[in-house]
Amino acid sequence: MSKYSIFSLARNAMSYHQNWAAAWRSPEPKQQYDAIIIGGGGHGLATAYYMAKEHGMTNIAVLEKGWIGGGNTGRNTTIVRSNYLWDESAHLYEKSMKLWEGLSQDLNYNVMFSQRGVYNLGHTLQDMRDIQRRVNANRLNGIDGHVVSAQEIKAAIPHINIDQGCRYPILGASFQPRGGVARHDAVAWGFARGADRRGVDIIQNCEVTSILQENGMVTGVETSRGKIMAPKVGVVVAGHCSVLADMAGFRMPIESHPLQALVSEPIKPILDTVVMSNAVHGYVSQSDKGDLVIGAGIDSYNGYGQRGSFSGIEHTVSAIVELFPIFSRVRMNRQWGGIVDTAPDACPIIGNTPVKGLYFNCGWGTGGFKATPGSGWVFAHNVATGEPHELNRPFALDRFVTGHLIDEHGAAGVAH
Amino acid sequence: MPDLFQQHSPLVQIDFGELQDNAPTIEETPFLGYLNLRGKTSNMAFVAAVLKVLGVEPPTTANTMVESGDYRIYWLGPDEWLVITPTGQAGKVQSELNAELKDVFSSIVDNSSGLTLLKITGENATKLLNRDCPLDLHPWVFKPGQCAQTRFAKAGMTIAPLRDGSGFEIIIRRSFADYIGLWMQDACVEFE
Amino acid sequence: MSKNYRLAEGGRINREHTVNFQFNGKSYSGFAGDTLASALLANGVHMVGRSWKYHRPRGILSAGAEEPNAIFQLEKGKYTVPNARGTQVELYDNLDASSVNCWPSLDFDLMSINSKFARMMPAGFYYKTFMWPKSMWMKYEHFIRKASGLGESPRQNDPDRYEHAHAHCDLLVVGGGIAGLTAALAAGRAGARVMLVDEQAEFGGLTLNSHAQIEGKSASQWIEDTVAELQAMEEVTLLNRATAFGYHDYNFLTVNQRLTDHLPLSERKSGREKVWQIRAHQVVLATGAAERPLVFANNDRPGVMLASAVSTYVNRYAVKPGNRVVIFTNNDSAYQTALDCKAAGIEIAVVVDARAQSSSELANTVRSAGIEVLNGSAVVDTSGGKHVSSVKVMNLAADGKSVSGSVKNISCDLLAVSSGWSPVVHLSSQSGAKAIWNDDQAMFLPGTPTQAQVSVGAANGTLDLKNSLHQAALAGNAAAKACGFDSDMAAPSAEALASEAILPLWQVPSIHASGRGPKAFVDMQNDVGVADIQLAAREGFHSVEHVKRYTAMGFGTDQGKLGNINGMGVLAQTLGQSIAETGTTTYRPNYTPVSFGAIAGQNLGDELFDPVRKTAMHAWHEENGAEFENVGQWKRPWYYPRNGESLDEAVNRECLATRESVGILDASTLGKIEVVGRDAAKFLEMIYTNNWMKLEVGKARYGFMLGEDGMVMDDGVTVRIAENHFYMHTTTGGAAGVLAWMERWLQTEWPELEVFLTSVTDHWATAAVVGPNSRRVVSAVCDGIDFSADNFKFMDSRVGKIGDLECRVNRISFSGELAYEVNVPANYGRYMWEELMQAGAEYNITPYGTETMHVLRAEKGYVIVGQDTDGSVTVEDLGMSWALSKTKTDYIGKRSLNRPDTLRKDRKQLVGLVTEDPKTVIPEGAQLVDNPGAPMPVPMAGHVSSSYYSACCGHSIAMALVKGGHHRTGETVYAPLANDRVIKATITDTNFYDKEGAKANA
Amino acid sequence: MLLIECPYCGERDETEFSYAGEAHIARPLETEKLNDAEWADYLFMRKNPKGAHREQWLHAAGCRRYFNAERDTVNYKVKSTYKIGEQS
Repeated sequence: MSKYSIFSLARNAMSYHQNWAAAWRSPEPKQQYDAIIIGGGGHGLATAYYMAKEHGMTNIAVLEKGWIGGGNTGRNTTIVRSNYLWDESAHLYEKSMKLWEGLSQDLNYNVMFSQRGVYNLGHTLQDMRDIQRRVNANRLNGIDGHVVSAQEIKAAIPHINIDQGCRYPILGASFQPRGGVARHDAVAWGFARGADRRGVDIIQNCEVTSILQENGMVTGVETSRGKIMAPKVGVVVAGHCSVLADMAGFRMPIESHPLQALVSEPIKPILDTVVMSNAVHGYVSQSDKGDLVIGAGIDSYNGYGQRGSFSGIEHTVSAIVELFPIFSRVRMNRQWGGIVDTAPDACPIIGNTPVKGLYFNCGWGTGGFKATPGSGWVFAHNVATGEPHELNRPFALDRFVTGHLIDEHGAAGVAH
Repeated sequence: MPDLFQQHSPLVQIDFGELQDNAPTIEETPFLGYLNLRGKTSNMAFVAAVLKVLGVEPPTTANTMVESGDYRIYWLGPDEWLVITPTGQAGKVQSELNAELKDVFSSIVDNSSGLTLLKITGENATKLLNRDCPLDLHPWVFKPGQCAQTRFAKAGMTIAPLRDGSGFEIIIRRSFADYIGLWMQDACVEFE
Repeated sequence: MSKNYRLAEGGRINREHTVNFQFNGKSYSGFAGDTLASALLANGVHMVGRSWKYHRPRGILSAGAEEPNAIFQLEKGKYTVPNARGTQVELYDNLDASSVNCWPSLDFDLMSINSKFARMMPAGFYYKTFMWPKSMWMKYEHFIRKASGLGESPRQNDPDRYEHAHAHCDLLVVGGGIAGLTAALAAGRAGARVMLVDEQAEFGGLTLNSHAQIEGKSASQWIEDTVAELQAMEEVTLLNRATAFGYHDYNFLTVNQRLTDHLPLSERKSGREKVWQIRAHQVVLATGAAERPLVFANNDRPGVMLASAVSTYVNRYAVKPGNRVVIFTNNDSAYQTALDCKAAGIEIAVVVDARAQSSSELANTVRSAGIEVLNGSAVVDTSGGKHVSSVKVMNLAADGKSVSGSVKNISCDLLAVSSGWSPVVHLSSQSGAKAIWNDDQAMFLPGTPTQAQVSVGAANGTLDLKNSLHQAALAGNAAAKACGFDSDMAAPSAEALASEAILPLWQVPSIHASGRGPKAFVDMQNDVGVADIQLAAREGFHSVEHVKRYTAMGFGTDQGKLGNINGMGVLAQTLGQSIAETGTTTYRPNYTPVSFGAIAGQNLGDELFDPVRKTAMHAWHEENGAEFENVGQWKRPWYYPRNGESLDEAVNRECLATRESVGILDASTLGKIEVVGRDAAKFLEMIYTNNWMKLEVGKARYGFMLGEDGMVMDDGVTVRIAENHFYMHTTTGGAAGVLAWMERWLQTEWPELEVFLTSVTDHWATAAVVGPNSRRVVSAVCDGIDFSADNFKFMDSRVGKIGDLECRVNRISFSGELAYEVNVPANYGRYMWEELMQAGAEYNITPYGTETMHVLRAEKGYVIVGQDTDGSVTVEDLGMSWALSKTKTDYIGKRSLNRPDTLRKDRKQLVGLVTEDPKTVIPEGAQLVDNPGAPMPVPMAGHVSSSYYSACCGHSIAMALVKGGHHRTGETVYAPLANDRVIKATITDTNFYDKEGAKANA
Repeated sequence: MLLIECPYCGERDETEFSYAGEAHIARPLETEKLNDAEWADYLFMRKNPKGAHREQWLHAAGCRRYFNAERDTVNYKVKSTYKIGEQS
């Protein structure tokens, strides 16, 4: 398979692009693998990639019930940041950030990771206390970031409304310069291509219908394309993790909710950074295509329908127009929804399960995209070695028994 | 009772006097008495006591109201009612109910300062309310004698059609009154 | 050349009313009733924009919502609107439109150089390059971004306002063409509540162009009569310029009505748009169908237009889109365009029909009108610079897979194309009915409804008038019946028209090898060509969703209305599968784009974005210069600056005045809940961590509420008013949540408990009178209470009178001072407040706000839930385990306190901090470390939750949550701040002032 | 946008309600006798099914009653609603 570069592009242009190889093969599933990853989203593909790259496991398959990247990977608002409050989260997301910073080169696939900075706005005095607390913690954890005033925000984002007379005036923000956005589909495709190059079988349209076990140990899976055996099975299915856990015979502290997002029509560049606001429930950036990409809050009810309620859209759009009154005449083009799996402490669950050889990586809630490489990296370690990496050890399922929750609710709120 | 003029309605800062020509009329009826009444209608003693004091049994049909003399009783829930009395009479009615219900599982709480009432009348009353109330207010489905608790914009309200079909009365919370008033004033720009 | 293209007569324009407008700085004129597109065409302007990627010249392609090319920036300054579809913009006086995405001008666009490098820019090329050197990506991206996007966002605030409306109806009809009108008529005549919405200014849809007869009259007359009849019905609401843009669950549809955009700027007032949220018992979708273009080399040249659009411009707007037309079709409908053109005096070069033969009545009529028809042929390419000047025609094999024979060059200035029709199944699909591919008709048809809805007419794939009317009448009758109305309207009569089968033709075979030759476009707005789809398939992107995402097909402002079906056809052909197997991408709202302002509606600004809750004393605070703080939805006085004082100066003054004499705080915002019933105390025993059974009547007690996870959730003082009657205070922000929480336990877990809860937050106005002179002030105002220290002790509650007004006075303190909270019904709140102010005047009574409140309580080490706690803090962490009952076997959250993690000794625990330099105030949110010089990551010991300068103590004070802090008194910690500042502090207990509590108990 | 039938007030718009999670999770009677895992099960573990789900709602802007609903989490259709203490 040829390497992507300006030269290969030029070379292929000469042959009218007739000779590009497929980015990944479409193999028939084998009967037996060393490991199976269920879920062909960004996290699952990254897991397979790093298992092959870091742990030399190449006889593995990624099973995807639909098309790769078709779940939350392709439905999120693509924000990447690592400025989390609690140490455990900060270390994990910062690992991810460092991987993001070399990801295009590592994958030889331009995932368009754009470090244009992320602002998390504060609208109340308590917001500002929380921002100070988080930024101070970030700096001590070696994560970039600083607190900026409303005037500094205005200088960087000329069109934002910092009128102190408005309902929830912007009092300040945290700013993480290394934060930004990436092209979500490309992340899935890049990891898929990278994994495929290393021998991983990516099998689409292959739905797992049961998890096979013997004596408390996993032995394989039954799928819509037949039985596939493996001594190790990693489950990375985001919103559907409770469904897979049910197949395996245990419950998760997870609820799946609709999370909506929307885009405007494409417009010329007007917003060069990422703006997030927990208090007024909205976040916005502008894609390289020109759309304003806007995220809403999660709907309160459990839902697998990949759609939410209009009232949520209404509320989020009000918040965006409140923050950026000039966008009032810009038009909303399209909305959609994902299924986010949320744990009680708004933190992921990564690690071993009651079934030996069966590993889960889920509960990323609204914050999964930014973790994609880091999540895959630690989970690859966990699946390959059977033991959690230090970075994901705190995110074990048993924290719900001991009470050692990592409470990112205060720091993360609804918006990621 | 202190002088009435020492009272301030929650809408003291809002003037509905100069709305657009085609806007509905919005009028506050301030300072009525409001009692939140709780009890179990399965308990005959409760029903009897209410009947004795208010002259009528509490309505058991959801989302209906009854009138009895100067009193009106709104159904708020299966064991909850709102008793509206004329100005200054809530305390008296509360005492009478308390006396009758002394040994009966019940609760009578004075909320007279916590609520106020607006009458919204005129051709565009429904239009104004449906600007941000999701309830179907059409006279086929929402008739005099009915009432409902619902929302207006981001605040709650209790609403009932007026007997004469001229519009609605809504009962809103004091701390949200200003917000609702301003919202309605702003919405009335449509009716020029 | 102006007006050259306006027909002398006909059309639905008002020739009495000339409308002047500007396009790209040049003045033109049209007529009332024109769209911007029709007016431009009437002036001979075809090329209106450049394509997104290659900056190729693009012309007006359609006459409706599906338009991908004719995208304009309307107006300038605060009224500007990006990406307006010229085909839907009604012309108004002085309209100012300009092209998007070309610089410096439409005619001479520098970026059109991209076209030269097109070969280097196949689908997804950016994923393959721009990776080296790594640091350059942000620069590359800068240029990529500059090239992206269409129009410009306004740079000024929107001068317009927007409205919302909720509506309910028995039947909602979407689409006001003849099918929609018929359905509405049937239900309306039956007496049902009907709403009919249509996106155009005039009802009638495409039939407005038609010469057909309905019920023996001209279609337009029938439409006029029907609309008039509907308008006269009391229970029928017709909304024009109203687009149903979303179909949600439970027959909830969102409709965007444009109220003023058709008016000159000077005449616009009031609301610009209204978003309707409609709940309908039944829905009839009569959304029509959109014609598809054909895909062949250089099919994007200005002058190429949908055949139906040509008919629309000719018939409805009396505009000739060209003087000599070639019609290229694979189905019957474009033959009507031939007749329309002929009637309008447009020369018809030829009808090119992909089908080997065409012998329908319509086709024969065309032939007998002397129009040449070339069967079994296809247009394979177009020529011309910025406008089509000729087309190349070749023979097409019967299966449509290859072309052969000689190339005929046919000159023309208009190419009308038709690849068949696509029912507008968007709303039906959004409602949950999965669209189903029909091979015979070569179209996606609405799927089986999952809600009470039905599609009729063209939206249902029924392209002929008679059957459409029949379906619509049936649907209207059925909807009315389902709502309890008797309805049996006969369908309006019309003549049936037989048509011949379509020859599906997703791409005209290229005479060039794959990937070579001129581009043949599928998605005109996103410059997606056949080669791009083929490349995607070759690279393994087989799912239609992958192809969409890889090529950007269907991502534009038109959401692929024109191109997607062709694209799916090309993909299916490339992969050797059927279109049914290929499937569609998902249809999602919005059908057409909707202004953000319209979705926000009135819910904006300082007063209406979110409720502003105000206390009964709010006006007094405003009159007395208070600055306000948002606490939840409440506005609370923050501080009362005098004579230009800063926050710190005002707070120091307020603190000292309170501690030295007396201060007054509006405490009305605290949540207040009456807890009544035989089991009230028993219930509180479960809700609170401490004991309540033995609390005496007339006494108050402070309590903590925990979540079931054991963490502090809320706190407050509760008074026992009578044996079975408690009066509970919650935090200001927690009030609603606490009530719902308690109701949940009562209603779902312990319904046997005899307890009623009633919120009285709004009923009571509360003034906290605080300080050594507070007793004097309250005794001067409140009668009937013995305020002596022995008879009215700390945590006692009494009822008294202010004049004739009953008041409740609680001796509770959140400041460590002698303090009384005076409660009266809120209608008298201001009266009480002024009485207290008057009585306090001689003691310099000082109103203070939340900031002083915070300082005073911090001086005493009192916590604020939500500031000193964050959902991960237990009562024990706060050092307040005295508030945890040792005797109760259970209360909410108790079990969680015995989990391994909550038993850890090194949990973060609340301590006091005193800085080395007494003047230095540690910023709230500072992190604390034991060794500020430690390497990254620096282990953190805790963080500062509250921190102030205490004027009363004469030094700064702080509270912090520190790991194992309860055992670290006297130790030193450091707060490393930004810009390398480090503050050194000593751990203390949290009580900084009047440690013995003498003042509160005075 | 859901339309939910409050068992007391009838069909109302979703915005009048607030969601209150999985239904029929009884609070254990003698909490002190539960081991940590059993307590965690009550506190945190949820069925979260794809399909039929029994859940609680509060008619927050209406009659303030909690009630149960059986709702499909995929198509969002509320099959039935019933009062607390009743069976669906």
